[in-house]
Formats: sequence, structure tokens, C-alpha cells
Amino acid sequence: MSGKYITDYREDLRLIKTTPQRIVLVVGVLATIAIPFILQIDWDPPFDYPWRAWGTALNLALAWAIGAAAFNLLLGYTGQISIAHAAFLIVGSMTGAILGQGAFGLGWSLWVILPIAAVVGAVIGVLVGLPALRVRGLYLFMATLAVHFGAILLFRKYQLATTKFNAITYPAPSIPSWLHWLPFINPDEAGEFLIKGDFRWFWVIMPITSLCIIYMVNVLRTREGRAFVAVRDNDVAAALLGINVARTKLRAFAASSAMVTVSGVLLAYFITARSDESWSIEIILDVAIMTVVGGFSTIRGGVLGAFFFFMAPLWLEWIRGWGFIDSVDWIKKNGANIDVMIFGLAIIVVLVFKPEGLAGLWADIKRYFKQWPFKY
Amino acid sequence: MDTFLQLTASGIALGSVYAMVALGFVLVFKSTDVLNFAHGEFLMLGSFLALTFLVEWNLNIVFAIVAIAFIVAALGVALHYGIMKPLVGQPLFSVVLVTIGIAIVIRAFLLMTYGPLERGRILALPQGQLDIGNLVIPYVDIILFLVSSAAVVIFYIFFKSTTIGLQMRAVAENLEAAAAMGVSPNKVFAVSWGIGALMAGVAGVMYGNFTAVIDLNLAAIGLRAFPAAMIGGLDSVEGAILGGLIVGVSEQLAAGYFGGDFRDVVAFGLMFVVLMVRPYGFFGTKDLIRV
Amino acid sequence: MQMRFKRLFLLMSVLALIAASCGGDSDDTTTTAAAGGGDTTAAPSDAVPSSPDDGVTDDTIKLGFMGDITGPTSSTQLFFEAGIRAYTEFVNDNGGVAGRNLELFSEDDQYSSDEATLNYTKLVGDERVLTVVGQGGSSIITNLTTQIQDDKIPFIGPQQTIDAQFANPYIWSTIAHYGDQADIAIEAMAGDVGGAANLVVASVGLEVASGEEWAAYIEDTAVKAGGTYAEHIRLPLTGADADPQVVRLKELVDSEGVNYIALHGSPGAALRLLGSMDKAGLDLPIGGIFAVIAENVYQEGPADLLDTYWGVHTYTPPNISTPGNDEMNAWLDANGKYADTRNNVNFVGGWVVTKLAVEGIRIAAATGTLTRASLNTAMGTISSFSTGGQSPDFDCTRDGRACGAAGRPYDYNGTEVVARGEFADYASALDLIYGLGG
Amino acid sequence: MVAVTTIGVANPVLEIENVTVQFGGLKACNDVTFRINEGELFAMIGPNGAGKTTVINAITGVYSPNPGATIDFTDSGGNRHDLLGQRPHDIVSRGIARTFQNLALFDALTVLDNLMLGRYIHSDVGVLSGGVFWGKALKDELRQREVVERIIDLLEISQYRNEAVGELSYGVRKRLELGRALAQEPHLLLLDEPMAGQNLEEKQDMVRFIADVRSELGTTMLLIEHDMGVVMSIAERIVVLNFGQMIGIGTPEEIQQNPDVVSAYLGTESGV
Repeated sequence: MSGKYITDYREDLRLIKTTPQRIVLVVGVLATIAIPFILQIDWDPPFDYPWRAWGTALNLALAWAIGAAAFNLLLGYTGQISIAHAAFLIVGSMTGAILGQGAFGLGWSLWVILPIAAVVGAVIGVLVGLPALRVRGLYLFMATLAVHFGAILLFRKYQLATTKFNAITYPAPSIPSWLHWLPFINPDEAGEFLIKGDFRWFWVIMPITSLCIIYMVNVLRTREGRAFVAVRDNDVAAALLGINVARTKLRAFAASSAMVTVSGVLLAYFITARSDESWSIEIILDVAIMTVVGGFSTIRGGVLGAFFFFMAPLWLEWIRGWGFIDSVDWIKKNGANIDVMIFGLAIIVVLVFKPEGLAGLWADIKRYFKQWPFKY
Repeated sequence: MDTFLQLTASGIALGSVYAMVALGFVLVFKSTDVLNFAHGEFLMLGSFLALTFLVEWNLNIVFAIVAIAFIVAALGVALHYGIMKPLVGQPLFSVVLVTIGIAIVIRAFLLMTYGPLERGRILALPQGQLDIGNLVIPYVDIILFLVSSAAVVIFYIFFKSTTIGLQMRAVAENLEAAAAMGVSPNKVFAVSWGIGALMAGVAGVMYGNFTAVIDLNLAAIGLRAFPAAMIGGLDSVEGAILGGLIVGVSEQLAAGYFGGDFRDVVAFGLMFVVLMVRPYGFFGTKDLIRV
Repeated sequence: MQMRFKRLFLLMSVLALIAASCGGDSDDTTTTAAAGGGDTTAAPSDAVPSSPDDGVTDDTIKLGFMGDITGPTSSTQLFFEAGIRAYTEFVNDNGGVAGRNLELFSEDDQYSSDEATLNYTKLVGDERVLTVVGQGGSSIITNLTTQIQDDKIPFIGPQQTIDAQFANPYIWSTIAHYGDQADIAIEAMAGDVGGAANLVVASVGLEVASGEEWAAYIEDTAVKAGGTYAEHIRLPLTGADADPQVVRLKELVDSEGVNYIALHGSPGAALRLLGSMDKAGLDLPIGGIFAVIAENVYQEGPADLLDTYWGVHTYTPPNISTPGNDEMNAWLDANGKYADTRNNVNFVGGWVVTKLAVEGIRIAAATGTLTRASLNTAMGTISSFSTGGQSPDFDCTRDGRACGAAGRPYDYNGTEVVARGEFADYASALDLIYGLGG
Repeated sequence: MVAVTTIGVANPVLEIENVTVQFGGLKACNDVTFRINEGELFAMIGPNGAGKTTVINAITGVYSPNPGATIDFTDSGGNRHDLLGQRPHDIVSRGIARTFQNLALFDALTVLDNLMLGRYIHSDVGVLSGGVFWGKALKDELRQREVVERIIDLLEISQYRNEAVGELSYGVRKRLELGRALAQEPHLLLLDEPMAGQNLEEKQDMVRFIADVRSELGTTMLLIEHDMGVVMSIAERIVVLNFGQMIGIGTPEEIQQNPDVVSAYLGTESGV
């Protein structure tokens, strides 16, 4: 313990209370700011370590972190087993396409679309959540699978109606001209400052992800968040505390879906194109891998899981490239298959031996250092 | 009308595979409370093993079915003891996710062993067709239906009138009471996994003779067993059979009349509607609320 | 028996040729190289300065491949990658290019565009490859088109035919567009039924946007040629049989007199359709896009339907003897390599596009600088590059169309794939009109 | 039908008439009729399976009684509500709180969060303002927190404030559940065996808390309790159920002299 007494409720409500926490926060913020600059450094890392790819992986992981954390908000905290999440990525990309500056869009800017997408996601989230009032547990799981297939069909029909056979493209968003006076904003010859490349995207995705994560953490530590947990653990007891179980479930669906939709818009714009072939059932598996390995039922787990999902293959591939491993023929031939298998095994191993996932591991490490050098 | 009958006939053949798959799926769920996402992979494993046994080694089909059933069942039992047993008491969804992990591993294994190329239909069963007026029914479809029915009947007799079947029902009904009566739940779980996987394995061999192509998409059949099982009710054996047939027929009708892109949507959409009207399927039990 | 002798003789002669040429000037190995090849290779290649940022180091030239090696479309792209790898080894065996060896970096995306974005950075940003050869995945190249334009990196011979890549000055497509393939297919179908007026065609395709694209071009071409177009039938991606689709086809045969199927899809989709047609006893001739020409369709499909089954392709399957294929097979035989991937038309595809890339590298190196920019310029000057019959001659000087905007149908004679005529026979069928998708 | 002792005056808080709850052929409680007046501590006793909890479940809308029943509740503002057919969360927000025979705390949450859940109906922070946290939500959190801290002090559980409930002893959890019900600031408090499974010391504490609550807040209570001694010493009026039937109602003295009650109790649980 820090040995500091909390004397005020207001102080007790702060997320950052102790000096070590404050130090971690400052270091974290500084590191976050430094990382994109470090990744810009032009050098040749040892063993052909992929360097720039980390920038892309970071952006993907950040954008997916919103989705994975929102999945945990619904699954982990509210106990609603919904896998309609990929459907909301689809909703996000469609919102971005309909309102955005692509060939068939209304021409709005990404900065306007993002909040609208959150609202659209929330509304559709409520609609998708309605079955949750009727069915629960694994039946709900299945009902939301139906939503997924419906969303894919809808997207395909939309794509065929607009861009026909070509994928829907999302042009690079630009910073409005009245903001060009800001430092580091150097418009190109056409007088535009386009968000392109990993470095610039980082400064878009990272703050949005941070805001979304902070939003979710805040929801969870206030009245509705407690109600989510109450509904998960014992919905009859929750109702007897005055919690409208139905409305609470729908609110959880709305909040979670809004976040996933935002993540869907971000990813669509970052990837720059989406087509009907972008959505397969594997996306659901991807989210599952992220949340399990990260640790479900915590927001932190979702974030850690997303990072694991995009960083681990980089590591694995890098390791496979080492001379002595690279010389094994079987590994060379089955490289990516081995990755897939490792992911599958990771899910099993984590759930059997460490159900709290990476987040649990993190907590263990923290506890260890807190008690160090006294072991129990 | 011809079209309708033709589609229905094909749907019944397909539906009987779904029924067999759904039955194994429901059995595992009923006794162990595990929603097995890897069930489709068990089926796929059966189909791929059938390729090895029937096409590459040219073995007798009856022998092949027995051997494959044994292998897949052994895998099911091994999975129970190796992975599922320590997970008892874990939340519902973590167990589902473990089965997703198993599914991923089986997939990767098959891809490494058999390579990515699609394989054609297995021709181990008598080819040819039965013509009834304009209606054409391939022998394969008829055999498929008969084998599924036989499997279902054998399973039913086993489930209703053998000691282990009785124990399985007892464990499904009330785990603690059954344990108190001296039934070993662990053994019952293992048997359920074995039989569930066995049904999938046999269905895989049969499906390998029915489908036109054997590739890693076959696991999708396992995915279709979900709506089948859900429509019937997740814990109902009779429901699985009915659900399988309903999904098979409606899917073929939808694909025939509205186009192939409505196939998934119809199977899952139908399930969605049934769940909204009857949240526990046609034959499923509703859990009681206790305070 | 006679056949085998012929092949043996051919093999011997090719081996002799290679042995002879290896003894002499190594540059002559590419006996089929176009006229331009001679003087470019004459330049002292060591004179080209290194440019590590563009993937040209002192002793190697880095090439990239990105595609789906273990995912849902791996049954085509795996072979494509193998062909690319094989050709780089072939070049290295024969003394390399521009005084350097080729080094291939392959990245697997399992058909996920998120993963592909990551792989692109790895190849272009980290490995700094000179060019990406034979990229695969139509939803993926759309993602990358803007980035390719920004990075100005040449993409040579991507595996698909989507509109976005044709408009991009850094993407050098090699496979004929669906529009071209439809032209050739309809021409061949019309020939089979005794004139376009007799043709009643239905299209069958996977339930993806490119399936609709194929249907649109088939309808357009068939109607313009004076034939009749019935309707488009969709195959689901995940289903494993095509029974309902075959029922519908039977109806169309009865009601509209459909006498040809224009097929879109993967080998798996083709097998599904064939299997269900076989079971239902429906026998219709089928002509399809390039992806349906696959050895496993012939090996695994029902024999009685395959005699009227063909597909249009820009690349020549490996069993058909052409100077280019002979050279390839001889090298493969001599080295005993790629035994499990070489019997696939996509393997030839990978081989051919790498050949084109190497030609580009030669031309660029001859100008004294080998960079992404000079390679791109060099690609634009290739006006008639012969691959030794492994594809039509490549002409990359024309905007908005593939270097190999031609193809021909390939039939199956019961034992192996045979070409139906020469590429030139179908050149007149091409109307070179694209963009039905708007 | 048991004759109802006429009750004097005053403001009824809860009026129950002819409440019958049936599961299949089994009547868990049959024609239960009583009324609770403002400020009263009304106890319900009876052997296991007598239908006491069923009555509470009927009041709070968990079970719906057979037709013909009346359940009327008068809130602190004097407004009368028909509770029949209303959903539990609506009933609760009218000013009724309850504890549970088998604890229904949320084990994953801390003591503080469990108590804050009791404040749910008194707050209107939603997913939007909660997510922003600044301003309205923060002010509300602070206000609710003050109420909760008073309850923590009252129930003497401040040392457990930030502990997860699952790790606490049974006695503390029982106390916490009372606290959570109190946090709802109910007009009527339904206590379902608050002293069950506790040792003597804990029971005495609980009796003291109940007495404190009555004297400080004047809350009307319906208490289900097994311990006759406790009931007789603190309840003002008592209703006795046996196999779903009401067999007596009245003051502790009246009940002690009621022959039906005596025989029911002596017949089933000797030594009480």
C-alpha cells in the first residue's frame, strides 16, 4: 500500500489515486507519445526484426481494442453472450460508406461520421438486443449468429447496389482547413492535410481509442455499470433492487454496439476499402481469440487481447525467420498454419490454466511486485 | 410442383445428415452442458478420414465407417479427459471458447495433413438414381437417409434402455442426485463426448458421399447443426431430429426459390424466429426461476 | 507409348539445350526472351548501383509476395506463390539478374484485409522489396491501391482482375479482365452450339460481388453477340452441395432452353456444381473463368461431365508443351523440386509473372539505375514480351488493360488439359470494354 | 379462511387479501390476508415450507398470485398502488425493499458497489452521463456515496468497504444485505430470515441493527424469522403460516395462546 489515506470521497472516486499509479500514467503517456516517433526511426534491427510493421500492427490493435473491450462490456460484465459484434463492424463500414466521401456517400467528413456512427450503432444495438429480452445464454448466442448472417447479406446487397462489383472505398480523411494553424499540421500542395500512413493514423486512432476505453471504464464504475454486473449475476435479485432488467440489457447492448460501430468506421477508413469478402465467420473467431487470450470480463483484457492478436504473429514470424528454425523444412512449409495452431492452443491453454487471461497475468505480476520482497 | 418435390427430397437427405450431427451435438450439451463449437470439425475429420480410408486405401465402406467412428469417438473421449474435465464449473462461454480453440486446432491439423486442394465426392456407395415420374432421387440420398435413421434408432434404444443411457439421462436431469446414487458423472461425460463425436464421425463419412466437394468448408455443416438443434430445443433428442429435417428442407427450398445467397440467412433466420416465439425451441425445457 | 517417347525426346532436347547454354553465355538461357532482352542483358549488370531502400542490395534484389497461403483461397494462391518462388530459384541458378540473386519474401494474410495491411507494411516498409509480384486477393488489392499509388511501388501480375487495379499506374495486371474472359468464353460457346444465335446461356457464380461481375459481362457479351442470356444462379460460399441450384438449372433447361453454363468460382465451387449435376443427371456444357481450370477439378470431378467442361485462362497449364513450359519442366525435373505444387496452372502463373518482373528488372538495370521508379518506367516500355507460350505475349504499354489481355479456352481430353486453339484465335473477340460496374 | 382480527386504525402500508400462489397442483400459500400499518414491525412465522417466502415473492412481483387476490401498497407520500401484475423493478421503486433468505448479493462486486446498487432507484445516471463521468454523474456518485457511508457506519462494516463480497463471512454478508435494502430507503422493508445461520452474537447484533433502524428511520417492516424468541421480543404483530394456510394472526401474546399455533409448532419443531 502507498501508506496514504484517502480522506475524501471525491478523491476515492479518481481512477488514479496513488503516487505509483501517477508515475505509471505519466510514463505511459510519454511512451505513447514517443512510440510513433520511435517507429519512424530508420534503422536495420537485428535478425531482420520487423520494425515499421509495428506501426500498422499498433493501429490495427488500437482500433480493434475498442471492439474487443466493448465485446467484454457486453459479455463479461452484462453476461450477454452476443456474437453480433462482427455485424456491428459491418454496420460501421456501411455507415462510413453511406455518409462518407466515397463514390456513393453523402460526402460528410469522418469527424462527423464517427459520433453519428456511435448513435447509429446504439440504435441498431438496441434492436439487436431485443432478442436478449426473450432468450438467454446459448440461445441468445445463436440468435445473434443469425444477426451476423443477416448483416453480411445486407452489406452485399448494398455493395451491389452502389459500387457494384468493386469494393467500397474510403478516401483518406483530411483535417479541416481552419485547423491548419495547429503545430505539425503541414498541408500538402493541394492545401489538404490527409490522414494517411501509420504515423498520422496513430494520432487519430489512439485518442479515439483512449476516449472510448475511458468511456467504457467510466460507465462500468457508475450506476449502470453496477447494474450490468447485477443483471449478469442474478437478474431476479437485480430486478428486486429496482433495476429494469430489460432496459439495462438494452443499454448494455447500445453502449457496446456503439463502440464496436465506431471501431468499424475507424477500421474501414484505416484499411481504406471493404467488400463483401471482408466479412467471414472467422471474424467472430478473431474476436473470441482476442477476448479469451486477453482475459474476458475485463476491459483491460479486451485491450491486451487485441494487442496480442496483432503483435503475436509478428513475433512468431520473426522467430521463424531465425536461421536454425528457418532451416527446418516442415516449419518453413507450414509456417502460417503453425501460427493458427498456436492461436488455437493458446485459447485452450489459457482457459484451462489461466482463465483470467493476460489481464489476470498482469494482475499477478502487479501483486507480486506490490508484495516484493515479502512473499506472503 | 416438381421443383418443390425435388427440393424437398434433397432437403430430407441433407436434413437427415443435419439431424445426425445435431443429435450428437445435443447429446453432448444435454449431459455435459457444453455447447460444442468443434462439432463441425469432428464431422469434417470424419469426411477427411473417409478420403484416406475409402479413396486412398480403398477399404470396405462398412469397415471404414466402424474404424472412423472409433477414431473420432476416441478423440471425443480424449478431449473430455484432456481438456474438458478440468473446465467443469467454468462459465458457460469460456467452455464454448475452448471448443472454438479445439476447432481451430483440428482445422490447422487437417490443412497441414491434407493440403488446401478441394477433393471430390467419395464414390464408395452405389451410384445411380431412382426415377419416380419427374422426380430424381439418387441412391446416395436414399442410403444417407436410411443410415441416419438407423443411427438415430440405435441411439434412441441405447439412450432409453441401456444402463449407461439411463445414467446419462440421470446426469442430465440432476447431476448431484445422480452422483449420490453412485453414477460416476465423469464416466458419463466421457461416454457422451464419445457418442457425440461418433455420431459426427459417421455423419462425416456419409456426408463425404453426399456432398460434391470435400474441403475445409465442411465444418459449416456443423454450424448448420446449431439452428437444427436450437429449433428443436438444445436439450431435446427428439427436437434435434425434427430440427435437422426442418433446416435441411427449408434450406434447399430457399436456395431453390430465392437463390443461393439466402441459404445461411434462411437457416439462421428460421432459428431466430423460432427462438423469438419459443425461446427454448420446440421441445426444450424452460429453466425455473428460483429466489 | 508414343506420347511418352515424344515427351522424353522433347525433354532430352531441352536439357541438351540448357546444358549447352549454361556452358556458354548465361544470358542466352532465356531463349524465348523478346527482342528487347538481348541488348538489355548485354549491359554490364554489375554497373547498376545498389539502392537498399528500393530492395536492391549489393548481392540481392528483394521481391515480395502477399496472398492467402493457408486461408480459404489457398487452393489457388499457394500454387501461385510456389511458382514465383520456383522462378526466382531458376533465375538464381542461371546466374541471377543484374548481377544479383533474387530473394523472395512471402507474407500470408489468410484472406484478411486487416492482416494484409500489416503484411504490406512489412514488405514495403521493413523488407523494402523492389516490387511485389503476384499479389492475391481481390478485396485486398482494393485496400492497397491508394497506398500503392502513394508509395509508388510496382505490383506486377496480381492474381485478380478487379477494376481498381486496372486504373492504377503502378499495378501491372497480367490476367485478362472478366470482360475479356467473357468475350472469349462467349465466342467459344457460340462456336460449340453453331452460332451465337443458338446460344442460351445461364451464369452460375459464387455469392460474392465478383460472381455478379462475371454474370454482368456474360449477359452483356452474349446479348451483343446475338445470343440469349437466361439468368444468374448463385452458389453459397459455405454450402457443400449445389442441389437446389441444379434443380433451378434443370427448370431453365426446360423453360428457356438453356444450353450452356458460364461458371464463376473456385475449383471447390466447380466441383460442387459438377457433383450435384452428376447426381441429378444433368449434362450441360460448362465454360468458366480462369479459376475453374484446376487440376483437382479434373482429377476429382465426375468424368462424364468433364468432356464438355472448359475454362478461359491467360496462362497455359504446365502439361501443355510450349517452349516456356518445356524450359520450366526441364528445370523442375532436373532439380526434383516442387513435386507437389508444379502440376497446377497457378504454378505457371507465378512463374510467368515473375518472368515478366525479371524482364522489367533487366530493362531497368540497363538504364543504369534499378529502383522502384525505374522498374515502373521499364515495365511501361514492355510492348511485346514473349513468355514462350506460357501466356499470350505481354504488352504493358496500353493504359487500363492487362499486359496479357487475352486468353483461350482449355479443354480436358480425358487424360489431360489441352488448349483450344491459339491465343491469337480469340484476339478478335475482345472488345476491350470494361467498367460495367460503373 | 381464518377470521381476521380487526385492526384498529391508522395508515395501512400493505394490504394483502386472498393471496394464493399455486405451482401446478400445489398451493404454496392459500388465501393469505393481512395488513401492515405504518411504522409497525410485523412478523411472519411458520415452519419450513409454510409459504412465507412465497408471500414475499408475491408482494414483490416475482410470483403472480391466483386471480381474486389484492395486494395494495401505500407509499410514503400516501399514494395507494395496486401491486398486482406489476413488474418487480416497478414495485421496488415504489418504496419496497427486501432481503433474501439465501443471500442474493453480487459476489463479484465490492461491499461498496453492492450498497451503491441499493441506491440505484435514487439515481438517474445513465450510460451517457456515466461514461462522461464529469459533472452530473460525479455529483450524483458523491451524493449516493454519502448515504451509503452512513449505512456503512450504522452497520459497522467499514473495514470491509473495498472487499469483494464473495470473500466475506456469512454474518457480514447478512448484515450487508440488510444495508443494501436500507440503502434503498424503503417505506416498507421485507426481511426474509435475516438471522438465519448466524451465531448468537451475530444475531444479537442484527436485532440491535433492526431496532436502530426502526428508531432512527421509523421504517415499516415485515420480518420472517424462525427464532421464536426473537420474534416474540421485537414484533408487534405476528401472522403464522402452516402448509400455506394462515393459522393465526395477532400480537405475540395472542399467538402464544393460539392452540392451532401451539400444536403446529409442537408437532413439527419441538423445543422452540
